[in-house]
Amino acid sequence: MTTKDQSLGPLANDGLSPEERDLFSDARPVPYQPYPIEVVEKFVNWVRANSLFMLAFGTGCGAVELNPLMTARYDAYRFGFQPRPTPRQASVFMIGGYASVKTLKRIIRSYEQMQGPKFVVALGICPVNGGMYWDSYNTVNQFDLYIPVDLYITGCMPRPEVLLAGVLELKKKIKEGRADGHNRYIENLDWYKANQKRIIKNWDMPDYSW
Amino acid sequence: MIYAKRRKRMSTQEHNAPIDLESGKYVKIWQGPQHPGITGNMALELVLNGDEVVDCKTHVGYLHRGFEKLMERRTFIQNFPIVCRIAVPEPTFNEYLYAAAVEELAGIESPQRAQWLRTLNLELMRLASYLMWLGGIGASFGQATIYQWTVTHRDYVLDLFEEMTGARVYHMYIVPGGVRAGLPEGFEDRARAVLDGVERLLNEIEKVLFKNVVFKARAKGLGIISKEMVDPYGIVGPNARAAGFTRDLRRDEPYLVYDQLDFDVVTGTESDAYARAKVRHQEMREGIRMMRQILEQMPTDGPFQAKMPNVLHWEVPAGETYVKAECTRGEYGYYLVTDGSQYLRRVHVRGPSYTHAIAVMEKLAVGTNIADIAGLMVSLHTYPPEIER
Amino acid sequence: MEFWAVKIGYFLITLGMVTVYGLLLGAIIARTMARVQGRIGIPYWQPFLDIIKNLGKRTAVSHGVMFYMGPVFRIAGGIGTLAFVPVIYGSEMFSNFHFAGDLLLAMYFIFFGQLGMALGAGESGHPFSAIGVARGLGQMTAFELPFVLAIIAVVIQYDTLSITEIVAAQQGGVSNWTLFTNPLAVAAAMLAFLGMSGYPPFDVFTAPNEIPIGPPTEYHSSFLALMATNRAIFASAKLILFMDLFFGGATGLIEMIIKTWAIYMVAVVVGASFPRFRVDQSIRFFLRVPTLIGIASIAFVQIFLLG
Amino acid sequence: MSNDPKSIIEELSDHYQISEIKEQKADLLLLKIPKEDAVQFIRELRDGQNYTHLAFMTVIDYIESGIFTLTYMLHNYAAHHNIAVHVDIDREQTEMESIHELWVHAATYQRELREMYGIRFPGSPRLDDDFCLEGWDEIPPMRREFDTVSYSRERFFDREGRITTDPREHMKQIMYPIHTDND
Repeated sequence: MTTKDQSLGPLANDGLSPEERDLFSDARPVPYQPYPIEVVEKFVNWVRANSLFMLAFGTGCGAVELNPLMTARYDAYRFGFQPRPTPRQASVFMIGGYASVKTLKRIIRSYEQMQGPKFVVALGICPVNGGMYWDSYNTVNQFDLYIPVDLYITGCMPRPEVLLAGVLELKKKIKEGRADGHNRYIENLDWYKANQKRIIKNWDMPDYSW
Repeated sequence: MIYAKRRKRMSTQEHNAPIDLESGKYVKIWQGPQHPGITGNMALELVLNGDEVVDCKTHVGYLHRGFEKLMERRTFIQNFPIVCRIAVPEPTFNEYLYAAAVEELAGIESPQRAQWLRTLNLELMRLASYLMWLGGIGASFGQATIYQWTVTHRDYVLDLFEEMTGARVYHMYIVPGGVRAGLPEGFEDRARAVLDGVERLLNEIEKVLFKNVVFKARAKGLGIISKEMVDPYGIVGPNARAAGFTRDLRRDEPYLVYDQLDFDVVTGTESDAYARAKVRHQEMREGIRMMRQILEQMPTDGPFQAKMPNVLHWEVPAGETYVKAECTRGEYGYYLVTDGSQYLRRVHVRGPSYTHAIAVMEKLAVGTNIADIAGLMVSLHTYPPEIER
Repeated sequence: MEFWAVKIGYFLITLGMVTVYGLLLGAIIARTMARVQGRIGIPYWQPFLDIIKNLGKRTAVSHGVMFYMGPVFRIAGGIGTLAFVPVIYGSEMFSNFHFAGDLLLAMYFIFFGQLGMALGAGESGHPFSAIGVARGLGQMTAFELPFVLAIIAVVIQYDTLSITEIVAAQQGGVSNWTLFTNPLAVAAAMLAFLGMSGYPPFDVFTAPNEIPIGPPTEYHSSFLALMATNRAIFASAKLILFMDLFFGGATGLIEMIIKTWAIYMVAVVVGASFPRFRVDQSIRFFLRVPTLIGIASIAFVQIFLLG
Repeated sequence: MSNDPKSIIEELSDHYQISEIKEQKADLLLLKIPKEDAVQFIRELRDGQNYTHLAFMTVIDYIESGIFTLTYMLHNYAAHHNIAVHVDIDREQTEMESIHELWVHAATYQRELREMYGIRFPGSPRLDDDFCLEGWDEIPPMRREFDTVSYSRERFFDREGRITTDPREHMKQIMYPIHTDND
């Protein structure tokens, strides 16, 4: 993998053993550069907003309301919102609720494997401030310390109508070009990584899962 | 037939030989936690020889919130809104069991009408949960249409919940001492309409899914639980009933008003994925029959809440108890220990998935085709949140 | 020289038309499926948006040259199939590069794309891709057999390897269609078509509940766009081939659209109401009934039509 | 052999040192058994008395008396009766005989107890594999001395603006504002 921005140097990949280190890329991710012509960028943003491939990760309770969202009652397919089973092809990451520390590790890996521009939507109150589990020893209280969240849909549970409203809100944000979590993540990669490593004690994966 | 025999012989051979991953003969793959073919948020670590699974390890804990710890530092009434969060698709059973256990320890008797309302609530929940499960088994065998139909109909059941309790998923309806509210006007008729709709859907599913040659070819003979396996593995509920055991807590140890209702305990004989699906399908019909009786016989007035002590200073006397109920997966239980203070000493939630998803799954997966793992997993009906709480 | 330039120009027009039609058909099919499930479904223009969006996504992962070549092979297979199948009978513009043995070449291209895809997906190193490829190739070899048998029956029946001549022989009324002159061959070929189209019960190679999406697991952004385009071209090319061989071809655009849509609906109706076979079951299925029907169709041709 | 639970216990009392027998309700009997005899006693209940179903096993932490009380909940399907077998073990010497040979799923419970309380069950399969936690380096979290609130504050940071009130004080403010002793 080639890297363009070498100013900060390659990633350390401290968590890997020396023989494993050769197997993984240590390149830094590069921020997304918009198209030079503004109209093109606007058009592409409009298309992006209307073709949302969702990667659903049922990390918690919130995932249970994704089922009604995709079926006859609410039918989010109408808005160009389709489930996609693999991170590589998805553009929206739906995180279904609270994340335990163990899940957070998987969330990070799944998120990094997605190809940019990508957007993160977190469901429920728990990702915002811990919700019901604010005092639990195993659930994360503030999601945006670890991955960049573009949209929170709060509630316990968020109803499908709210999810639908959230989808429309996300579309609006993408159209206006305000959903830039992907770039925030890359530009502040070291800060995010430090936060992640502080709570994930057995960090045995590459610093950026390409 | 010959093929099946040969496969069996092969799998026993493989099982006896130690699995050497370095030999290049095996592939190790992970199903989950981010995988559409897994129920909830858990992972299977599979070792494959060709298409056949030779070793399966389950990994749980992705949903661990430390509920039992959190409940130890909340007062009795503070616990009531959080218990339902333990199992997402079936919160009501948690509410009922917690309420029943606290009532037993505190010596509170809930009024008769509350018991009927609780039974109705539990049976509706069973219906909703089974509908989602039927969709799951359809989807895991590639029948997305069934999934769409059942999840839509589940939504109509959730509408009833919304009328009854004010919430779709987490109802927080069954409080210690009774229930939170009575039924709104005209609820019975709307409930009957929904039940009729679900019954029509079940007839259609009978035609589209259960009589389908492909579904039969896939599900018959998949994941057979032998009779000898049931007790050592602690298999309960529909999984045990499909193996021919007539064990149903609703009939064996009646709680609430189940002794006043007329219903049959459905059993199967084949004990494969198909039989398990069939048992659940039939149980939904029994559940609908039960709910029609409830709607008919339920007292329409009277108190729905017992006189409660001031919940802010509620001290439950020291003691311990174990209450259980038949949820959609089998015996669901709450074990409560109190020490006379305002807080619980210990609570343990016994979920049937605990054994179904770990010990049973690891046993049944060996020798199965990799394509059937998702179907097998769904056919056992497991919810990870109740394993790790 | 000028002749070839005109031909290529005509072909490009056909290609563009078929791509648009294939994408629209995909949306129509998705909406039909949604109707069965009680939904409204995706908008008609959704496939176009998906392709543009995927082209606008970035690629940061590489798995080697062969990985890049997979979708290219795939689309080459799609375009190649289309290039030798006359879309509309009697129209110079839409008859493509037809020649005396174009049927063989078209058949070759049908399988070429899938093999190329298998090589590319295998290179990605994802175990689910590898499983998907193994399943896909296994199933392909199985449905190839009844399909080829049906084609042999048709070739013997019309005594030609040229698709145009086969279409010509079916002109002059519905009763001349292969569907009615040789129903056994059509039955065998349509069963094979179910396997080709990738709907249940024969979609185990992309089964999302088992191996997230099979061979394309690692493909993303522009690769995915290329593959989506190919799916449209390839599906239309296959449909047109089936229409030419078995359903009397088409003499106008409207006729072509109606016929291909109707052929596709067979796969969709079956797909909406069936779960999926495991790969060993589907292979056994294809090697039993459809193969026997295929053999019977050749015997039928030999004994009743020629004998 | 009688099916009545009381007579079963009386019968078994000849061989085992059963104490603290309490009938909580018609279908639940609590009793305590010394640590050395426990597994043998459970085996006897399973094989001899038809208590073939292990509903669950768990631990109660009595930190003030320095013991862990293990609870095995056994069930008899024929008599529809539960027996909870309590076994006291020392809080410092946390080791207990494994029962994974009696019930397969007991191994999972023992894995959980090893992780959540630090109790060791020698011989139990996969005992040291992570169960729910990953990379946990504190004292086992379910022990009563582990403070989950301060741990959560330290590690996961409360979002600013979140207000936590003691419900009792809060309700006093709302319901009986006159009686607050502010003035």
